[in-house]
Amino acid sequence: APKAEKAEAASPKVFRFSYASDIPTLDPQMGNSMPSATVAFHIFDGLTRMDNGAVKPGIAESWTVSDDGLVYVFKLRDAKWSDGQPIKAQEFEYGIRRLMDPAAASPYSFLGLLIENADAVNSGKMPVEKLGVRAVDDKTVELRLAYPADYFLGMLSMCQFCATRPDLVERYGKDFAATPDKNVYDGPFMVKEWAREDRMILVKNPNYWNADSIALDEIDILIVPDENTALAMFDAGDLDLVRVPPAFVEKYKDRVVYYYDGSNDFIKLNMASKGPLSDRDFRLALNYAVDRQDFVDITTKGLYDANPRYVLPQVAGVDAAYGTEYPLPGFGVRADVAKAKDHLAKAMARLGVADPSSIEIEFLTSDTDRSRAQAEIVQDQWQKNLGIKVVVKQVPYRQRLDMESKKTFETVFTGWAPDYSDPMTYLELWTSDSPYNHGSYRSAKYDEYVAFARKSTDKRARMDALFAAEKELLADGAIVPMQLRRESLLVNPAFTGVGTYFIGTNYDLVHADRASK
Amino acid sequence: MGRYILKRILISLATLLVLVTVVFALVRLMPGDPFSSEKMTPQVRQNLERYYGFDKPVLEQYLTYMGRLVRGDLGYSMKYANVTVNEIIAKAFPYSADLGLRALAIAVSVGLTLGVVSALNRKKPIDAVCVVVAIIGTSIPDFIMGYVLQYFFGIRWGLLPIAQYKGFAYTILPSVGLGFYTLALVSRLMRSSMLEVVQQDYVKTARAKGASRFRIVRKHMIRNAILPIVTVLGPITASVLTGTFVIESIFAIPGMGKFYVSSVQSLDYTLVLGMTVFFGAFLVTANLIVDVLYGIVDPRIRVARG
Amino acid sequence: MSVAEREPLLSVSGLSKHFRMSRTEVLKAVDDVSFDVREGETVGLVGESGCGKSTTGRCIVRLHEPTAGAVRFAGEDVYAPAGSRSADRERKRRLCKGMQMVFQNPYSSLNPRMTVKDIVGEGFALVGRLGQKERDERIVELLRTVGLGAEHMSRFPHEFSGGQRQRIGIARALSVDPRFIVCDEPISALDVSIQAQVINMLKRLQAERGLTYLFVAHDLSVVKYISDRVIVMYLGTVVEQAGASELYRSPLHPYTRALFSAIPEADPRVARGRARIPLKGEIPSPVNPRDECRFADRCPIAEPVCRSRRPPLRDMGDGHRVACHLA
Amino acid sequence: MPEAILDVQDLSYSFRTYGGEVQAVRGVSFEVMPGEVVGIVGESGCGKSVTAQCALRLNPEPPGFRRGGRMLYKGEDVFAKGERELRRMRGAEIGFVFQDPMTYLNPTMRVGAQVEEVFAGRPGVSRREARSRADEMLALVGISDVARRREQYPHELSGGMKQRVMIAMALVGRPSLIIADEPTTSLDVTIEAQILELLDDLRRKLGTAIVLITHDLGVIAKMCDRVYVMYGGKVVESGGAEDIFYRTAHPYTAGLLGSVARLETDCDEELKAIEGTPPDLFSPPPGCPFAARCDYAMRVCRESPAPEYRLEGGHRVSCWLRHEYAEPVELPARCAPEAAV
Amino acid sequence: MEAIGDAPDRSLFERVGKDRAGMEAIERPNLTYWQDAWRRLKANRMAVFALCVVGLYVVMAVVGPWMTSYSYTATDAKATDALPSAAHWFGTDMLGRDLWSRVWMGARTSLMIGFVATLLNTLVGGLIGGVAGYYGGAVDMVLMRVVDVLYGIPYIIVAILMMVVMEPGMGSLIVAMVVTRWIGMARFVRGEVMRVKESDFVAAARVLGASDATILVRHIMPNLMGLIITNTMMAIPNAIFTEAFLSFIGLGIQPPECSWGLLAREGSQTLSIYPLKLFFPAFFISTTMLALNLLGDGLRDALDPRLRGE
Ligand SMILES: Nc1ncnc2c1ncn2[C@@H]1O[C@H](COP(=O)(O)OP(=O)(O)OP(=O)(O)O)[C@@H](O)[C@H]1O
Ligand SMILES: Nc1ncnc2c1ncn2[C@@H]1O[C@H](COP(=O)(O)OP(=O)(O)OP(=O)(O)O)[C@@H](O)[C@H]1O
Ligand SMILES: [Mg+2]
Ligand SMILES: [Mg+2]
Repeated sequence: APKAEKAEAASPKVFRFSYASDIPTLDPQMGNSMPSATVAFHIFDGLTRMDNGAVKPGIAESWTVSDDGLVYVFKLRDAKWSDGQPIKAQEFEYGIRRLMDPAAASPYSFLGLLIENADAVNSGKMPVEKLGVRAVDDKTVELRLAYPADYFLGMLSMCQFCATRPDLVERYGKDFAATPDKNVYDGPFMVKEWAREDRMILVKNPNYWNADSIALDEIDILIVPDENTALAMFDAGDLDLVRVPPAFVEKYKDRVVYYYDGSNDFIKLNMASKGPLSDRDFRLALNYAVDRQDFVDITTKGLYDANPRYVLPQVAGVDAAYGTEYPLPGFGVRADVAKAKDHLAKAMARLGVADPSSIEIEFLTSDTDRSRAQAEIVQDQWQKNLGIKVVVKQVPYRQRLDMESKKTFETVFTGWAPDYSDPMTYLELWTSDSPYNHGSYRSAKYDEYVAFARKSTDKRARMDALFAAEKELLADGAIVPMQLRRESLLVNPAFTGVGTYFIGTNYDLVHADRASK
Repeated sequence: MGRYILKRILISLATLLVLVTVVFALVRLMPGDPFSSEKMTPQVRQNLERYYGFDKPVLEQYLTYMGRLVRGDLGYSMKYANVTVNEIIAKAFPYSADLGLRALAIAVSVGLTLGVVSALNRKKPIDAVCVVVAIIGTSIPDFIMGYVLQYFFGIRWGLLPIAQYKGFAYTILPSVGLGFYTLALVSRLMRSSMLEVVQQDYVKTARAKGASRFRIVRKHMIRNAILPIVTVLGPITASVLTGTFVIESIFAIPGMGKFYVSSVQSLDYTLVLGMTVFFGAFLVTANLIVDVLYGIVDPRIRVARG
Repeated sequence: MSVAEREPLLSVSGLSKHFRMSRTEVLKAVDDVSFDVREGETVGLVGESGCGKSTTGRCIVRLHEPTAGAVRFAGEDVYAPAGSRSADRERKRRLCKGMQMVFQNPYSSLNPRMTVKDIVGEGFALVGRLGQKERDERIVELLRTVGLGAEHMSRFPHEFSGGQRQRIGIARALSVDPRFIVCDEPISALDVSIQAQVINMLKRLQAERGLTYLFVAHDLSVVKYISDRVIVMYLGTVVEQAGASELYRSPLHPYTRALFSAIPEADPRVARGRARIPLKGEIPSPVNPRDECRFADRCPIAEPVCRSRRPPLRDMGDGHRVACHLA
Repeated sequence: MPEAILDVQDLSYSFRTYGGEVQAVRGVSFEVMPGEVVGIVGESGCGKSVTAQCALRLNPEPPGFRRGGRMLYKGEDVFAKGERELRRMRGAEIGFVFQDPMTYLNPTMRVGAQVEEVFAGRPGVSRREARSRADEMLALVGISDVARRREQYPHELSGGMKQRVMIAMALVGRPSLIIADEPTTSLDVTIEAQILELLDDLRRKLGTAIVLITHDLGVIAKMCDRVYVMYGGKVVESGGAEDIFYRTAHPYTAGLLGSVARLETDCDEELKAIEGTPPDLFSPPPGCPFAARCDYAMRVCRESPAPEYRLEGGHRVSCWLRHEYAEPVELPARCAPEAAV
Repeated sequence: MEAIGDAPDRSLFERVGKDRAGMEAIERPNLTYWQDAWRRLKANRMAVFALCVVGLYVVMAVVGPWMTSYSYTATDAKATDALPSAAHWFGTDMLGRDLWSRVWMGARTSLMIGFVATLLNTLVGGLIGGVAGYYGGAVDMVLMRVVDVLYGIPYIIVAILMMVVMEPGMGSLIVAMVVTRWIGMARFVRGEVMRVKESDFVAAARVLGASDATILVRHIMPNLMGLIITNTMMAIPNAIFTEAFLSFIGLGIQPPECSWGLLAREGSQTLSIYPLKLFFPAFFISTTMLALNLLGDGLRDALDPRLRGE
């Protein structure tokens, strides 16, 4: 009936999904979590915008890159904030300076360290004005890098590099962006309501420069701490998208959509610790003694991918995905007990130990259900395959991080999420001077490969060097790679165009639409 | 009475002060800090510490905090950037209070009834039923209770909403889940208290006066039996009203319990302290109210205090 | 040497015990009480419930620290500060050996979780080290003294009747071989037929061991029967004090007189024939008493002077003292 | 002779407990005539209270139950009555004064309300009327300033005052019988005298019969027309007050009288204590309950219960010494015996 | 004079006088307090049943894990979330571990925590409460304020701190429980001590020259034993619950150990697909609580001095 159709068309298109805990902040420069980034992706527009892995123009209409890959000049289009004011180049300058300004204390400022003088500015040795960002005029932004980086254009889509209104930051001070009305938005959506630990409602931003391409009227983000509850709510029609806990994947296997969220879990080994971990053979023994396939089969019902190497294969290579261009069998997905025993024997000979059971290592992990299960499997496998003793130490998350950074652990189950689509985002962790190198991995060769890749403007040579670094890291058994997180989603079939990506945002609803019958 | 209450309030304030100090010290002793994250560099950490004033001596931080506290300002949360603890409590407490009051109402009304009924029918089948209900209530951890209620009433039979808190139907499962333990506790206490009262001499006097059974129960037994329950209701009320983590997580209710646990887990110093102050003040007030109530229910107490 | 001339075994002077009820209220349970007890005699202490009899007794055996006044036992000040810790301990030992107490309620004064043997034997620590066998012998001997037997040693208090329990309590008091016993209403909680057993026994023990008693009671007939001298208390104060027969023959204080006239006499003809001196009203509260004769409110013969100040205890000759303006 | 208002015939009453059956009352008979004061004496635990409470069925049932016998109130067996009839009787027909006003008054209820409660749920008595009758009665029992006192709680009253409230409560329904179970035991002598006088006074004014339970012979002597002496769940002797005191026929009564110290008792003479303790009602002795403690006990006393002998003037005694085979004994005389009359 | 009954035999009327043996005889058997309590407990069928259940669980906690050949830590990728079978009597968990052995290993932990934590609580709380109640005054005042403060300290802070100070595990859990929970017992004991210390038998002991320690230990404490034991019984479930709650927020027992609380928590995650995984631990938790509660009730009745002789 025509009447019903009309009603259908008139009813707003609302998409609902949930997070387990609240979005910590919507201040573009202060965000440092995936939920913050995801919401920011929808309410802010960077100079560029990522669209399913491809860099597309955002507020910048066009840009040029210098030949040495160090100077970027962006031309802004005539776009408006949600309050109707035009977006100006100075606001980008302000936002990026704010990211690096030590007084603003952005927890994610290290992202911008590739910008000229960023390090000195961030540590307070230089004034922010010296940062390599400049508003040439109202519509032109110039950025200078410390070293060339292909992935920089993609990074610029992240909210940390977004335009920020100085007048509002001044007016609201600490309260800037604390509530929906204390900030303005230049993305496809804007925040209408935000009840802490309860829900956030985003509505279409009529002032978005590309508003016509946006089909959804509203996005509801509900806070549902318990993933079972969320799943039940999806089944009851209260949610349109839900992550399926591994235990339930079997039940929904015909309907789920899989995607990699980019996270890569591995066991960090503290090579500076007193125990046998300083021994390369011992580390290799640990590597060969884990059965990665069993591990993912048990902990996630085979949902996650066993990962025999380090870098996520999906990140960009030169022309195709890195994994396709540079395949690597790594340690294999199955345990190789013979090899493991072999390495162990060598290590024991060097350590002067006769009985493997006299070797005891501590396995640190944090306090969630899943980390408990993971720890229990690894413990069981190591003990069974090597005959050594493994003591699991489960501590609160913050304590685990503390122990990692203070290097008071032996082995710890940890992971890394990429910040940009390049192997570097994983590999830069393990250089000798990296602040994240909690395992105290020292390899001159590795440092050299990475340093080369930083400088090089030759894409192929650069990528080769990164691959060599990855192989070097694995050959030294510096870490025990475990798995790649392949998540499974259930999406209400009434919606189309719901995207996912492994960097920067969980979900991409910019192109989502409800199919009308 | 006024004097007495004033004195109690002063003592309570002093107690709160000590409590805040102790908790202030304890949270600083916890390993890690509110800024740790997987991607934290030393430089960023330093910037953050300066931003939040953690580069100052601890004593100075303490005095600054106390200074603000006296003015009723609980400070900015760290986990929820840009939000004050006052705001968080103001938003979350109404949910917890609403849920808690419902739970308490169920627990107290049903619990008292069950207790009275079973005491009056001692050693009869109805007593056994009440006792079993009471014991089951105190025998099942709240998280099992919550999941089971949600599974059967929400998911399996679809009778009630699964989660969230936006209307009467939504409140039923969480308040039952939350109140069940208290219900069981109240009914047990009431039962034993009633059994005690049944043997009291004044009950015999009332019978000798020809009062009806109903009247004896209502006028003589319940009023005297309820005294010991009033005392335990203080702390129970405080903890039920300030939220319980488990039920709030299961039913996705944005109440205090969640903030309370997550503030500790994320080492959000100001939020932990703010929650502690709030909970402490609440507890103290609840106890004070209970004391006053006690005086109303039991005239003997009133005089003793002068 | 006559009894009167000897130095008193116990001397209570100006004893007061006040309990603070709140900031403004003081309960004067005992207020300026003085009396002597001579070796070998029995002094009866009578008065209405709550008049401070037990409190007086408890102050004497050091269960309450008095607010004011002194208690001297065998020439020694019970509450004077001791020189040192060891001196204090030594004095405590000496006093505990000298003075004992028998309690009013035989049900609450025996620890329900201890056997008779342990209860009676507890005081032996004061007497000095005893061997296991010797100890048991002493206990049996004590139990025999109070009319119980060795077979009762391993039993618990709840297995005994009230009278038997009271006898256990007496055996306990006797275990340290004291010279002086405060008997705080030892028979009030007992049945009539049992009361006589206990009284007879107390009398016999006194004769055998030369004990001295302060006998607290509210049954005037019993007090007269057992005491040499009687002290009458009213609301924390002593109103009259005299030899037993003298007091009963010619009571001087109006309260004593009313008290005697109210004794229920177990003889219908006497009981119905006797005219009671009517007392009005109820016993007033001992909280914040005014400085006047405490009996004035209920006194049938009160005059304005009675309300003006508290009457002192005056000696009317022959050791008969009375605190009444009008006597 | 008018009809007895309370007529108890061979009543036995027991309690079932963990340890077995407590035979609290074992064949008790007595009667109360209108307007008279009947005393029941005996040691603690001999069944006085249980017997009295049977009149209003106040014993907890279970565990209590009637073993045998009857209890007739105005000719009707109270054990045949339903709860409703009993309720109509309580307070209105029989008033009860309990021993300890401390525990028998509800601590959380104002005393005025407690007195008024007697009329609660009674047809034909409005609240107003109940109130004014309660006030009247409170004034009658000697409470001054009724308007203020009625609003107080029991703990704000003195012991004597509380006992007066108890008495007002028992009397306010104008019952024809008051059972006073040790009404003065917890009070002082001067207050006790006041209360006893009050009871006597009220009886005279209102014509109520009184059953006075006590173990104080002094109280009996002062108040009672007729006396029942109970021992071990049985009535061992009964009769007019003079019979009991001056023509004592049972060794227990004699012992009881002999053991109280009296003002004229000489200090040098020993009190004649009754040795031993009363029997345990879990397993009462088969014969006379007093046999174990009796100086004159014969073998028969230990084996079979003594029959009741009627002496002159309604004086009765249950004692084998009255049997023709028994060697006659002279019980120790109390005061001046027959000669004094 | 008229005889109503008639006695056939003159010899029965021989005068025998008092029966000295009979009149002071004590009819009831000589039972100590504990024997008497035990007798009364035995008469309470529910309590005996409860005692048997607790006893059975304790025994099973010791021998249960050895009754099957599967270790409670052995994972099996091919047998995850299995239903009960001849091989796995209670089925397996999500890691393919045998639930039977895990349930009884969990029983060890839960019962151990329950009993030890409560016992320590009783000791610490009893001692402190006892002293405060006995001396009263300033000691008492200070203690009660400490109690107020402790009551307000978030429990999980203490639990986390204990994990830092000590090795995380059962020890730190128990200590954390004791640190925060002794106050309940202390409060209770304090009240009771204040009541008992006023009794005459304490006064009597004082008059006999007993020292404070003797009075507290020999006279007061034994008289509170019944109440304390009952209270302790009722507190055991609380300790087990607390551990379960800590497991809920990830602060429970260290892997690969397990507890009933943890198993229930794991089971509750997959309630809708593998209900049995919740059922087993929940059943054992609940029946243990039930049994302890019944036992506590029974003990309260058995140890109540007012019910003596019944
Ligand atoms: N520990 C105490 N605290 C407060 N008041 C007390 C205390 N002990 C006794 N009193 C009060 O002191 C007064 C005298 O009490 P005491 O026990 O000496 O009286 P008594 O003459 O022995 O009475 P009774 O015959 O009832 O034993 C009473 O009013 C009593 O309430
Ligand atoms: N509810 C009951 N359950 C069990 N036994 C009871 C109960 N009530 C009374 N008895 C027992 O019945 C017997 C008689 O008790 P009763 O109260 O009649 O004695 P009494 O003569 O009134 O004594 P007292 O002078 O102490 O009041 C006692 O042995 C008592 O233990
Ligand atoms: Mg006294
Ligand atoms: Mg009685």
